Parts: sequence; C-alpha cells; structure tokens
Amino acid sequence: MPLILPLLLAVVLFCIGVYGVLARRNVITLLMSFELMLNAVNLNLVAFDAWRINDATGQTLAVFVITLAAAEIGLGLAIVLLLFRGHGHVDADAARDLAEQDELVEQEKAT
Amino acid sequence: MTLTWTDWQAIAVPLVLAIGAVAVLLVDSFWKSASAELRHTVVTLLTSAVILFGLVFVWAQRGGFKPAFCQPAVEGPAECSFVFEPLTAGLWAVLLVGGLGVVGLSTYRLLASDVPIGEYHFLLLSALTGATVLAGARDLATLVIALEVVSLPSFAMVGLRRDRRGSEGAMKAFLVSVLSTAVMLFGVSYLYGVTGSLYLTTIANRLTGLDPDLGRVAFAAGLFVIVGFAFKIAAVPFHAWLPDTYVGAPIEVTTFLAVVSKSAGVAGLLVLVTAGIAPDGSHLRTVIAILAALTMTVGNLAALRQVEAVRLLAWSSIGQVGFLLAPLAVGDAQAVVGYLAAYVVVTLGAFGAVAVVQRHRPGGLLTDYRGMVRSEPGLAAALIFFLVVLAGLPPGLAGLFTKFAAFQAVIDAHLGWLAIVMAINVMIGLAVYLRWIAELFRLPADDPFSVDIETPAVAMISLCAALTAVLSVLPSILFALST
Amino acid sequence: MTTALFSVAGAVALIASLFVVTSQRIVHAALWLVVALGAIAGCFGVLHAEFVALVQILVYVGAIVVLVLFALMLTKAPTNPLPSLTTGRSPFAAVVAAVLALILGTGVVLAFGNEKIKPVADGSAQAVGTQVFKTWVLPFEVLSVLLLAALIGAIALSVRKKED
Amino acid sequence: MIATAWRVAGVGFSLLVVLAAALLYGVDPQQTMAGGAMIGEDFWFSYEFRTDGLTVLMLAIVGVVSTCVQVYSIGYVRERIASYTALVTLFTAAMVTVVISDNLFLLLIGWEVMGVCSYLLIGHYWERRDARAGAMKAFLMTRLGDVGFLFGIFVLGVGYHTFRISELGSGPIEPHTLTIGTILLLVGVIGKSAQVPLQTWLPDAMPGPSPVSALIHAATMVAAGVFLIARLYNVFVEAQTTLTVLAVVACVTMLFAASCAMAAVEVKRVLAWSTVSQLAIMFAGLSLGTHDGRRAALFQLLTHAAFKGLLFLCAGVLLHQVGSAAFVVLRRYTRRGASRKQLRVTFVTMTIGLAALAGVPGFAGFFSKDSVVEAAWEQAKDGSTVGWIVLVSVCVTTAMTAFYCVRMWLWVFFRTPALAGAVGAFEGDDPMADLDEPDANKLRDGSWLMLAPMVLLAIGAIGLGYTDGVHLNVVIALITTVLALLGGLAAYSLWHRGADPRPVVLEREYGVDPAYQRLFVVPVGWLAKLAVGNDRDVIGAYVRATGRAGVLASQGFRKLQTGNVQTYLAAAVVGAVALAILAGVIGS
Amino acid sequence: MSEWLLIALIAVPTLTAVVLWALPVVTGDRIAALVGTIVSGVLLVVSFVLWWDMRRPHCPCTYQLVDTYGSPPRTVPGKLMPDVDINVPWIPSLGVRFHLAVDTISLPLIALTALLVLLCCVYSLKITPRIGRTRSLIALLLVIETGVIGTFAAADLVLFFVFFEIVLIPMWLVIDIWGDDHDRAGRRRAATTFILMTVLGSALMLLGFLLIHRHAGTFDLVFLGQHPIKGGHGVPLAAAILIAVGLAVKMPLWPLHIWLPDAHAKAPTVGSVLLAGVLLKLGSYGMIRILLPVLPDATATIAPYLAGFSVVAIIAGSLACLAQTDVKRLIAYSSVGHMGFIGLGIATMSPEGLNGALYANLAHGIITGLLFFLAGAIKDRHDTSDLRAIGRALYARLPRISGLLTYACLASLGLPGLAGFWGEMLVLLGAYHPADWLPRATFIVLMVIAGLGAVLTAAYFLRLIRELCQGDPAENPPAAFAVDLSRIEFVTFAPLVVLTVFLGLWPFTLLNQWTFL
Repeated sequence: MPLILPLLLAVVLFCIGVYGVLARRNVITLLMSFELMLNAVNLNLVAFDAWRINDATGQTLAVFVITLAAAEIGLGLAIVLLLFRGHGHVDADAARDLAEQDELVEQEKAT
Repeated sequence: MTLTWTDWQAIAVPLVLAIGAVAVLLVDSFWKSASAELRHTVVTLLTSAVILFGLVFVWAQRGGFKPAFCQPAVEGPAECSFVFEPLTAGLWAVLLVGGLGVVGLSTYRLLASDVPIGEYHFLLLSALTGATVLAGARDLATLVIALEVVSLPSFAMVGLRRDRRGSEGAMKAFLVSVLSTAVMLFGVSYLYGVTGSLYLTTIANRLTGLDPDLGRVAFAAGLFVIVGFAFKIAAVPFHAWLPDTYVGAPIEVTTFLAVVSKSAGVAGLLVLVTAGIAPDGSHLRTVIAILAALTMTVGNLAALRQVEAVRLLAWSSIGQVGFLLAPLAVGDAQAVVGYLAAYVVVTLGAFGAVAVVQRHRPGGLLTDYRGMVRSEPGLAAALIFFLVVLAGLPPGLAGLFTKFAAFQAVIDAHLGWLAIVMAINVMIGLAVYLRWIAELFRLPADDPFSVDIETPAVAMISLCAALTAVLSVLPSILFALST
Repeated sequence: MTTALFSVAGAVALIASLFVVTSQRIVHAALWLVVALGAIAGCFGVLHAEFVALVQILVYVGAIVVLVLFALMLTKAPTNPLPSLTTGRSPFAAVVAAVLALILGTGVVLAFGNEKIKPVADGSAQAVGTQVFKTWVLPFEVLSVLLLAALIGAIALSVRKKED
Repeated sequence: MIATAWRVAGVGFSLLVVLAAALLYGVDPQQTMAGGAMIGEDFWFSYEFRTDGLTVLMLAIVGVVSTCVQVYSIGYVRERIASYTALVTLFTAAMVTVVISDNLFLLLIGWEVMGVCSYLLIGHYWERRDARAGAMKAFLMTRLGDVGFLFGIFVLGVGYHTFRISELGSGPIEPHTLTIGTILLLVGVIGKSAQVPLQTWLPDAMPGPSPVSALIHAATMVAAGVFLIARLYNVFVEAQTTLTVLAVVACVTMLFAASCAMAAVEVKRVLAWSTVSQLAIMFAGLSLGTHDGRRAALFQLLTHAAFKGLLFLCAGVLLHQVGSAAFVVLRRYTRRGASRKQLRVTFVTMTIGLAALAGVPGFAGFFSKDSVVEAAWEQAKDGSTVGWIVLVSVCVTTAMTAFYCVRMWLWVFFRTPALAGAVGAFEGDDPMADLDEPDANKLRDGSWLMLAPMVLLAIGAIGLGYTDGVHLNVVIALITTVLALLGGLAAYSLWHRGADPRPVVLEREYGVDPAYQRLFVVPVGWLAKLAVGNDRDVIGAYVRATGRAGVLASQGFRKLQTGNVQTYLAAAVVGAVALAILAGVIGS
Repeated sequence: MSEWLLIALIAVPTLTAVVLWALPVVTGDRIAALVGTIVSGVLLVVSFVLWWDMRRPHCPCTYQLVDTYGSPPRTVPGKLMPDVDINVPWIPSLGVRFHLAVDTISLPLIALTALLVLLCCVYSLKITPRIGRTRSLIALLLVIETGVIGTFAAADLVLFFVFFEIVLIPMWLVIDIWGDDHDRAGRRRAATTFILMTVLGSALMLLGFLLIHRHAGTFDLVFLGQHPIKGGHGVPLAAAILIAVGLAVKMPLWPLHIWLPDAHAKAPTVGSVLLAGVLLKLGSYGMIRILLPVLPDATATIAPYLAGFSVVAIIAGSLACLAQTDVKRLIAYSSVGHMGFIGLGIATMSPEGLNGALYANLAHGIITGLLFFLAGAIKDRHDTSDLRAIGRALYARLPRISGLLTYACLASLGLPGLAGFWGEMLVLLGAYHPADWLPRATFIVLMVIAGLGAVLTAAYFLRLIRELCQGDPAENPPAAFAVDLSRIEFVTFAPLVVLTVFLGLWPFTLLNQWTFL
C-alpha cells in the first residue's frame, strides 16, 4: 500500500478542517472542524508509524492526541455554554464586545 | 521503566506543583465552614508555599544537570524526555516568580469577588505545572501536552468570572489555541514521519543531511510547530486574539496570561530552537526573525493609539514578545531568559498598578491616570519606573540591558536588518509608553486621583519595583539565570 | 487489498467530513462527524492500528460526539436547515484551504510519493501499552494533569454563580 | 557723572596713545610676545607685538585723531554718552592693536573689533532706519571681506609655516600660494577700505555721528587697509599679480568714487566718496610696488587723516547747527553769507580742509598727492603699464576732486548768482524754497571743545605737507595744479550759472547698490525662505509623515481588531500559508 | 582620592535629586533651588580640583605635553588618555564594564556642565517657570547633570550609551511640563519629537557599538584607543556610519536637526540653556572620543560626507535663522549652524580642526547659554518670544538686557576677541589643512562655503538686533518693567559674560590642554 494514500487523505482532511474553521459560524461546528484536523494528525502519525518505525510510537502519540482532543472538547463545550449564557447565541463571529471601542478614542480626543 | 532518584529530583517541582494544585482544590472544596477571608488566606499561603518551594528548589539545584526519563538510544547518547539544566533552572525561576507575583496580586480583596478561589488557584498551579514541565521537556509529545496543560487552565481562568466579557475572551483564546494545537500537531506528525523519532536531540541529529524533498517537508513541519507556538505567544500574524482576551479576562488572569502563559510559550520555543529543531543557519531561524520583526513592529504600532491601559499593555506585550523573538531567532538562550525575567517582573508590577487603579476607575482608560504624580506619588513613581523599564531607557536599566543583550545577540549573528528594525521599534515603543507617562504628569480635568491601596498590593508593587531596581543596578543577575 | 479497503474508508471519511463542514443542519453535521470519525477509525484498522481505532471509536464516537450533541441541545441549536451556518467568507476559506492543500499535497507527494507501507499485523495494543509505560511515562502523567485541569475548569465554568 | 568719567577715560586713553607714539619715536624696533599654544601639528600661536617706524606713525595718527574726536564729541554727543565713549575708545584700542600686532590673528582681532565698533557707532542713532540699515550693511560687507582676509591668513600662514608678521616673506613659498594668499588678504582690505566692489557700505555709513565718521575715515577703520598692505609690503611686493590687481582696483575705485562724489548732494556723502577715492590713491601708490610708492601712500595717509578728520568735524558742526548736511538745506542759510558769518571758524577750517583735499598748492594734500604721482611717474618712465595707469588715473582724479570740492564749497556757503536754478539745481524741486528764509541767527559756531580739535587739524592739514621736506617735481606739480584748476573752474562756472547737472548714472552711483540688492540680498531672502520651507515642508514633513504614518498604522490595526474571532483565525491561517510559501521560496 | 571625586561628580547630583523628591512637599521651592545651587557649586569646585590635579606631573598626559612640545606627532587624535581611572566589571556576560576615566578633553566639558547647571540653579532661586514645581525641576536638572557628566567621563562604550540615554527622560519632562505654557500641544510635540529622534539615533549608535564589539571583542575605550580598528570599509564602515548618524541626531547635523528648533523654543529657560549648552555637546564629544580614535580609517572614509553635511548645516541653519520670527527659535537654529562648524572641525581629522571643535564646543556652550538666558529674560518680561509681538527698540525699554543680547550675539557670530572666534577660526584652518588622507580640494571648497556661512551668521544676528533691539521707540511705547536687569539675572549672566571675554582674549589656557592631540 502506498504511503501517499493516508498522507494525502490527512492533508485533505486537514484542509477541510481549515475550511470549516474559517467558513462556519457556530462555535460547535468549529469544534467539529478541529476534530477533523486532529484526526488528520492521527492519520499521519499512524501512517508514518506503519511506514518506517513500527515501534508504536506514532500510535501512542495518536492515543495521546485523542485524549488531548477529548480534554479540549470538554473545556471547549463548557466555554460554549458559558458564551451561550452570556450572549444567547454561540456564533463565533457575533461575539464582539471586546473589539476596539472607537468611542473611547473620541472621548479621549475630547479631553 | 523504573523511575530513578534523578528522575524524581528532576520533576520534583512540577510534581509538587501538581500535588499542591490538588491540595488547594481539596482545601477549598471541603473546608466550607471557614470564612471566605480565611479560606482565601490559607489557599494563597498554600499556593505561595508550593511556588516558593519550587523557587528554593531551583536555587538549591541551580548548577545541576539532570536528565530524566531517559531511554537508551539505538545510536548516540540516551534520549531523554526531560532535562533539568541551567537553562531549565532559569526558565523555572522566571515562571515561578511570575506565578508567585500573580498569586500575590490575587490576594484577598484584590481578586475579583466573583472568581471562585479554589478553582482559580488550582488552575493557576496546574498551568504552572505545565509550564515547568514545558521548560524541561525534550520530546515533542511532552512538549505539546505540557503546552496544553498551560493553555487549557489559562482559558478556564479567563472565563472564571463567568460573565459576558470573560466568556467571549475565553472563547477567542480557546479557538485560537485549539487551531494552533492542531497546526502544531500536524507539524509534529510530519517531523515524526521524516525523522522517526519524537526526541528533540534525535530529530536534530536526523534533520541534518536529509534528502531535499524530505527536507522541504521537515521544514514545513518545523514551520508548523513554530507557528503553533507563535499562536501561543501571540506573534504577529497570530496575535489578534490577545488584546480581546486580555481585556475580557479579570485583570489578575490577564497578568497571568501576560506573565506565565506567555513565558511558557517562549520557553517552549526556546527549547525547540536550542535543542536543534532550528539549528544555526536553518531557514526556520529566518522565519522566526521575520516573525520577530513583524511582531514588534505591529505590536508597538498598534499600541501607539490605545486609550485603555490594559489594551495598551496587551499590545505592548506583543511588541515585547517581538523583542524576545529576536534573540530567540539566533538561539541566544541567555539573552532570551534575561529579557524574559526583566519582562516578567516589570509586567507584574505594571499590571499590579493597573489593577489597583482599575478597582477605583473600572473604565481603565489612560485618562484615568491623570494627575497621579500629585495624588499618588508612590504608585505613580513605581508605574513610571515599570513603563520606563519596558521602554528600555534609564533609569530602567534592567530593560535597557535586556534589550541591549537582544541587540548584541542579533548583531553577533549578522542579522543587520533585524537590528535596524529593532532600533526603529525602540523608538516606537518609547512613544507608546511616553503617552502614558505624560498622562500621569498631566493635571487632572476633574477630581484628583486617589486610591486606598491595601497592604498586599503595596507589598506586591514595592517588591516588583525593588526587584526591578536591583536588576537595574546589577543586570548581570538577569544574564546569570540560565548559565 | 489493503489499498482498496483503505481507499473505500478514506473516501467515506472524505465525503462525510465534507458534509460536516457544509451541511446546513447542525445536527446533521454532528452525525456526519460520527460517520467521518468512524471511517477514519476504519482507516486506522486497515493500517493495523487496532488499538487506536478502538480508542477512536470509544472516545470520539462514544463520548465526544455525545457531548457535542448535548451541547447542541443546551445551546438550543435548531434542527431545521440554517443557511447562516456558513458565513459569507466561505469562498475565501475554500481558496485558502485549497492553496494549503495544494502546497502540502505537492510537498508530501514529492517527499513520499514512492514509499510503500507494510503494516505488521501483530497486536498494536501491546506495543502501545509498552510504549506508554516504558517510554512515554512523563507525557502520560502530564496528560492526566491536563485531563484533571480540563475537567475542573469545565466544571468551574459550568457552575452558575451564586447570585444566579 | 558716569558719563563724565567715561569721557575722561576716553580722552585719557587717546592721549595715552599719543604719548606712546611720542615715547616710541626714534626707538629701535622691538618685539614682545605673550601667551602661546600649539594649535596644530606645527603652528605655534601666541600674541606677538612689535613697534617700529610704521607703528609709531600710525599710533601718532590714531592718537591725535582719536583725541580730537573724543574732545569734539564732548560737545557733540548728548545722549548715550557712556556707550558712545566706550565704543570710540574700544575702536581706538582696536586700531592700536592692529598697529602694534605682530601676529596675523591678533591683527585680525583688532581688525574685526573695529568692524563691530563701527557697526555699533554707525547705529548709534538706532531710532533711524537709515542708521540701522547702514550699520548692518557696513558690518556685513566688511565681514565678507574679513572672511577672505581670514582665508588669506590661512594661505600665507600655512605657506610660510608661521602666523608671525615679521617672519612672513622669508622662506620658500610657492608663487601661486603667495598670489592667492595676498589676493585673499586684499579682499579683506578692499572690504575694510571700501574699495570697488565692496564700496557701497561707506557712503551708507554716514548716518552715524560725525565724529565717528571722522574717526573711521581719518585714522582707523578704512586706514587699516592701507596700513596692512604697508605692513606686509615685502610680501605683496613678491606678488606682482596681486599688485596689478590692486592697481586696477585702486584706479577704478578712485575714478568711480570721485565721479560719485561729483553728483552727491549731501556734505557727508561727498566726503565719504572722497574718502573712498583718496584711499584708492593711497592704494595706487602702494600698488606701484616701490619704496617710493609706499612712502607716498603713507604720506597721503597722514595728510588725509588730518584734512578728512577736519572735514568731518566741520560737517558735524553743520549737522549740529543746521540739523542736516544736505546741500538743499544748507543753501537756505547762504543768503547774505549768513552761514559764513555765523559759522566763521567752521567756514575757515572747512575751506582749509577742502583746499587740502582738492590739492591746492601749499596745502598738505597737494604734496602728498604729488608724491604719489611722482612715484607713479618714476615707474611709468621705465615703461611700466601699472605706472602709467596709476599716473593717468591720479591725474584725472585730481581734476575731479577739485571739481567736487569747489562745487561743495560754493553750493554750501555761497549763494549762486544765477536768478533761477538751471539744470539739476537744488531749488528746481521747490520754487518757493528759496523764499522760505530760515532764521540764520541761531547758528553758532559751537563750543570751544568742538572748535579746538578743528583748528588743530586745520593746522595739520596745512602743516603736515611740509613734514617730509619739500621736494617738488615742478612739472608734475604744474600739471596737477592745472588739472585741479580746470576742475575747480568747471565747478565754478556751473555754480555761477546756477546749474548742477547730475547725470542719473552718477546720482544713482552707477546702480551698484540696487544691483547688489537684487543679486545678493534678495536671493538670500529667497534662500532663507527656502531653508525654512525645506525644514517645514520637506524634512519636517518626513518627520510629521512618520508620526502620522505611525498613527494611521495604529488606527489601521485598531480597525483590524474587529472582535470577530474568525477574522483573526483567517488572518492567522493566511499568515501561516504565507509563511509556508515564503519558506518554500527561501528553501528552494 | 581623585577616583572618589569622580564618583562623587556622578553620584552626588542623582542622590541629591532623590533626596529632593523624597522631601515633603512643604519644603519650599527656594530651598530646593538653594540645595541645587550648593550641590552644583560643589560639583563645579570638584571638577576644577580634578582638573588641577590632572596638571600635576603624576599624570601621563602631562608627560605627553612636555614630550610633544617641540614636534607633536600627527597621531590619532581624540584618544582617551585616562587620568582618573575607575574600572570594575559590571555585566561580565555582556562584556560591559563600569569604566570611568577623564582626561583633558572631557574635563573642560564637565566643568562647563557643572557651571551651567549651577547657573540654572542660581537662576531658579528667584526666577521659576510659571507652572511651579521648582523642586522637581531642580531635581531633574541634577539628573541631567549626572547623565551629561557621566557621558563625558565614560570610558566604556556601553556606559557611554547608558549615560547618553539618562538625559532623555528628564529632558523630556522638563520640556513637557515646564515648557511654553501657551502651547501645551506644541511643547508636548516638541518634547516627544526630541526624545524619539534621539532614541532612534542612539539605538543606531548602539548597533555601531555592538559592531565594534563583534569586531574587537571589547567595549573599552582605552583599549580601543590603543588598538584602533583598521579598515575603511565593511563592518568598520558600517559601525562608523551608524555611530555617526546616532551622534549626528544629538548634535544635531542637518538634516537630522529637525527636533532642535521646536525643543529649544518650547523648553523653559533653564531647559534651553542646558539643552543647547550641554546636551548638544554629547554628540560632538562622542564623535571626537569614539569615531576618531576607534575607527580612524572608517571615519576617514565618511569624513568628507560628514564635512559636507556639516557645511550644509551651517548654511541651512543660518538661512533658516534669517527667516525666523521667534527669538528662541532663532537662537536654536543658530545652534544648528554652530554645531555644523564643530562637525566640520571633527571631519577634518586634523589637530587644528579638532582643537577648533573642542574649543567651539565650550564656547558655544557658554555663549548660547547666555543667549538663551537673555532670551528667557526677554520672554519673561513680554510673555512671548515672538519678535513681532515683542516689538522693536528694546534698547530703549531694556537697555542692559538688550545690550547684553547684542554682546552675546556678537560673541556668537564669531567676533574675534570673544570666545566664539577661536573655535570657528581653528575649524576653518583645519579645513584648509585637513589630515593627509582626506581630499584637500573638497575641504577647501567646504571651507569657503563655511566662510560664507559665517557671513550669514553675522547677517541673522544683526537682523535680530535690528528687529529686536533697535528701532524707533515712538512706534513701540515702552512698557513699564519693574527692573531692567534684576540682581539674580546679573549674577547668573556675569560669569558667562566674563568667560566669553576671557576665552576670547586668552585662548591659550584651553588650547594648551589639548596639545597632546
């Protein structure tokens, strides 16, 4: 089996994830896209492990990554819920309370 | 494998920190009978004790060299996951001092009242655990996971006030962080694929003399790893989350982000660079240099017209990171650690002063600081001193000499263009801080500024000022940290 | 044989993940994610990384997706099609992703175009276990700290404030 | 009280100079020095002084004229006495420094301090616009010359490896270095002595107090140029080219200035131009490059000091009594010889002075001028072009001098017999002016303090001609006398007809001043505006633009900070891709 | 003993400043000024003691003087000949040492600094800016004194840089707080432009220092003076250019002078005096001390350009003065011209030119200090420094002050017999007779242009006198001024007046200091 096959799949998955991160609005969908990206990583790790070394280091790291992803998702969803409580929505691009406040500049100029 | 005594010694500090974290959590959770004040005091003392232990340990072991979690390698020396060496000691000292400062800043009645104390200190200690591990990590798996241990608790802390702004800040930081982790891991997977190892030394060995096609992949992989760290330390163009998050978070957490979280990122990057991912002459160093130039320029320029104190500090910290990246790009650990140390102490002080003012003037505008030299001369003098150190002018010799070391590193590495960019940025940076200093001297438009400052804050700020003063008189301490 | 199997699983994963990022129903997206992750688990299986595949199914499909679905419910996500789920920046995002794919793909093909893999069939679970407890003790332990911290953090964030 | 003290000190100092001259007379040349430092690899520099015959001569002139001026000023100057007296004293002291100095830089100190003193004294009446402008012009033009002088010092000093005057001229030097150095020195001399082309300041300096004019014209400032060339004569003699240049300059100047004087309508202005012209005669004598020429020039300097000092003091009385020295004003007092009678001493002494200036035989000016002509003839005889040029020029100038002296004398003190004014006459502008008879009875001759110096100088204007012993070349004396007579007759006949034709060219003094204004002053004004504009709109604009760019960039970054986390992510990903591409470019 | 005196020179002012700040606010401004006066007076005495001490035969430079009396060698000029020498390691890992040393080049400048600060403090006893806060002003002046003296005494490049930078923030505060009280935005802009341009310049200079360090492995000026860096291109050239640019900003040379007019015009009187009298000297001193001895070949490469820019500065500064309508601004621009002369002198690399530059440094400090004091006196009385608003005929209104102004103008335009002359003369002589390795024709052309610049200098000062002092008093009715020249002003100005005459008439005292060049 050619090594290139899983690698290309990983690349495509990763880029689909990137697309999702940039194109989707709901934070939960963003999290899903991140999962795709992390899976691309795992695919790479497993494929490389199988290709050359075969000492299961890659697989171990893949397992770590899965765990890590779980931790991230857990905290992430907590943050999402918090966001929802505060804002009433979970759209990433609509939470803009913290943007630069232009009226402050005007206020400063006035004094 | 069996853990040897050396292994335990090497990871003693992170271990104690982790245990301390759990202990703090337990104390807070199960001692509900105590008053809030008492509980807060005990928790603070416990946390401080743990961190102080770390500092004492670092001081005691400062000259040692202890590789841990080692694995006999197929060829060459043993591969180790973790190394305690002078560089680690220096980074730990910086990180622990930063953590201690944040704890001091979070003492009773200084910490925002709606932040749960136990969880806050637990998360703080967890992140510190991750940071200390990160500074000693010598394999990619540990590096990545330790970095996550720094990041995730930090974001939890950002949202810990559980309000609208905090959640937004936490969300932004979190999203960016996850993306960066993904990118970094992607890079790690390729590095693993190309070299077949996760140990930094082995990777560095195998990276030399690669086939050009593989070399290109390895380069992209290294780039991705560096980009991942660049997200964490908010290097331009991966910086945009930082001001929003800094503003959204409670100010103590902002301080934590600016001091510990950022230092940890720098520490990780430093480990990567010095351990050989980006050896001398590698184009990755050029990439870091480009990042440095971009970061300092954009950070300082953007800080130029800020009207909020915290946001100004946020942008200026981006600028400072740019300066940090410059010696990093040439692998001068001594200069990086020195810079980091001065930056940490001064940032702590500056944020401390801002925290004191913010509690009386929640708007946090620069105009709130007007007339402070008259009404609060001591606080104003301290704040001016910190700002001057950040700008790198006398009397802030600590700042001056750390910048000087950065310049020296860059010049010695023949990066003339970067040095010129740095010189220009010294000017822009000065302009940033001067605006603030000028506000302090201006006569207030309305009621004169006055605050009642609690003893912890006074102690904290005085300590920072004193430490900065000592470092200004004897800057050699800064550069002795990592040697 | 493995190539064919892998191709099928990969194609499924690909298509499913495309649906994940394009579906206008957010719940559908979540379900497509299950399919995609399952297919990737299949890929792992083909590569004889059975342990990873199992963990994948267990953690992802079993835990994470359920978590996601709960979150969707808690945030009152609508089940009807929602065109606004994808922002107007999607063409731009597509271009960026395509360029990235092109660069990475070219690099990968150039570097690994002629390599073959022969996955060994003997149990990967044992190998992984050995690795975890022999070599990667430190990251493993740190990971435990991470999980604990994330857990406590999630709880701390989720607990409502006292005055609420 | 303070003023009196100043006056006493001033007169005392002048008398001290006279005393010094008297004591030094006949004493062997001496040299002393004070201080000292190496100012370079091989230049020793200290204050060196010397006394010799020339010094004594100059000290005598300076002392006497200065004493006269100081005494005269007691009666003349009524306001700002302290500063006036102090400056006149300083002026004298500076000239003394020039005279006794044996070091070029020390000489330069005196040289320029004189310039400053003249500036301040010309601007004594700083309320008046013409005084302000004249003072400034005087200083700037002499300063321009002084820069050349300084460079000349460099050239000669470095050439001879010494800045000591008495050592100059000895030792090897490249001929062209010598020429350049002397010509540069000449520039300074031309500026100081108001020779063409730096002549315009001297007539404009006339708004200053008359005694000061006397001091400047007779003994100090303008004479310093002549003194310098006389002092450095052995150097100048070596440089033939320079002497030729000097001759040309001198001849052009004497004719130019005399012609200007012929058309001037104010007593002091006539005198000023005559000074320029007379100085040119001295330079002409020096330019001959012979011992006789130098001697003649110094003789002329001596007599000129007497009669020109006298004339200015007389003009001062006129100014003091009448309030103006313009012909047209003075003429109103001529009915029935009022001014002659009321100002008897002034009239007599001024007549003597004018006679000396015009070269009437028997008066001092006659002898000194003739000695120059004689020296020129000695040269011309041998076929020297310079000699011929000088000879002719001086002769022509003699006629012109006689013309303007007689013209002035007549128009100022005598009523024209003609009934109505003819061409260019002074009443032509205002027919009623003649009827507007001022009260001439108020005219007084002034106090004895003012008259005594005039008398003293009048005696000098006659007697000094005989100090050198009378050795007339009869032919030359005859020729010059005839020429002077011709000039005087022409003036008389014009006056008699009530005509005073003043060609426009001469009245405008050849338009040199406006030309300079257009050529130098106006462009400098433009350049000044340009420099300010350059600072404001070019360099300043860059600085401001940098600041503005910083602000704009800052605002731009603020705008980028939209709060939308997805734009942040997009920027980051694009950044990463860009870095990847960049890295690919670098890597390949 | 001398070492302690030198340490005291640097430490005492700062310590006094700290004490002043620490004193309670009720401490009167007068007392602060008095303390400042006493301290800076003591410093002046100390600097003279050091100077006198140096002339004793134990000092190596004195031997030098005797040795070279007859035929001094045309060696590398500006080299540090340390007399008092303090040398302790400071930051070993960066190669930085705390190395102080003074010689006859630096001591006169130190004395000048002490003198001007003393006069500023004396002046502040009675006359203070309207904004008050004299205590802080005095303290800042003392800090500036530390920085300046430290710069003059530094024998280590990094130490030089540090002291160079110490001055910035105090000066910025002085301009920003006590500056022109009619134009808040203007004085802030001026102060900020000043500090930002200087900081950029000094950062570039630091790059040059680091290049030297990379090349020679040390920052020590004494060592570098004994082992100059050879080579006129490549790294030494880059270092020389960077250092020259950095110092040129401070000096300031055209076209980097743009900060100067505003800064001087907006600063309070004492600020202007120190800025013009002392701070500008840091640039020229640095050139003499660092560029010439350490990088002789590279300096020779850039010297013609340096000279060219200096001459442009002379001409452009003088021309700009001709069109100014503000007294302080005019004097500020005149500094551009004068510093141009100094730059030209340094660029000649000849003993004459360097003597001239050193002399002009001191003379300019004294004369321009006096000019700014006088401009301040006029400004205090009219509440403006605009010529048109002040009106003419100041001779009638303020005869003594305007008389002194005339005197100072004459001194400044380089009248022989006053201090300004010798510097300019020697510089021009140096340009006529530059070092052997420089293109002589170029320098002679530059000398001629600079000479014309001297005429322009005269022109604008005379214009100033004409526009300000002279004029018809009837047109500008005299305002009632309580005093013409107050006693404190007299006391303050008198030393400068006397020194101007003394240095003008007796240049040998100073010139003999530098014969070891």
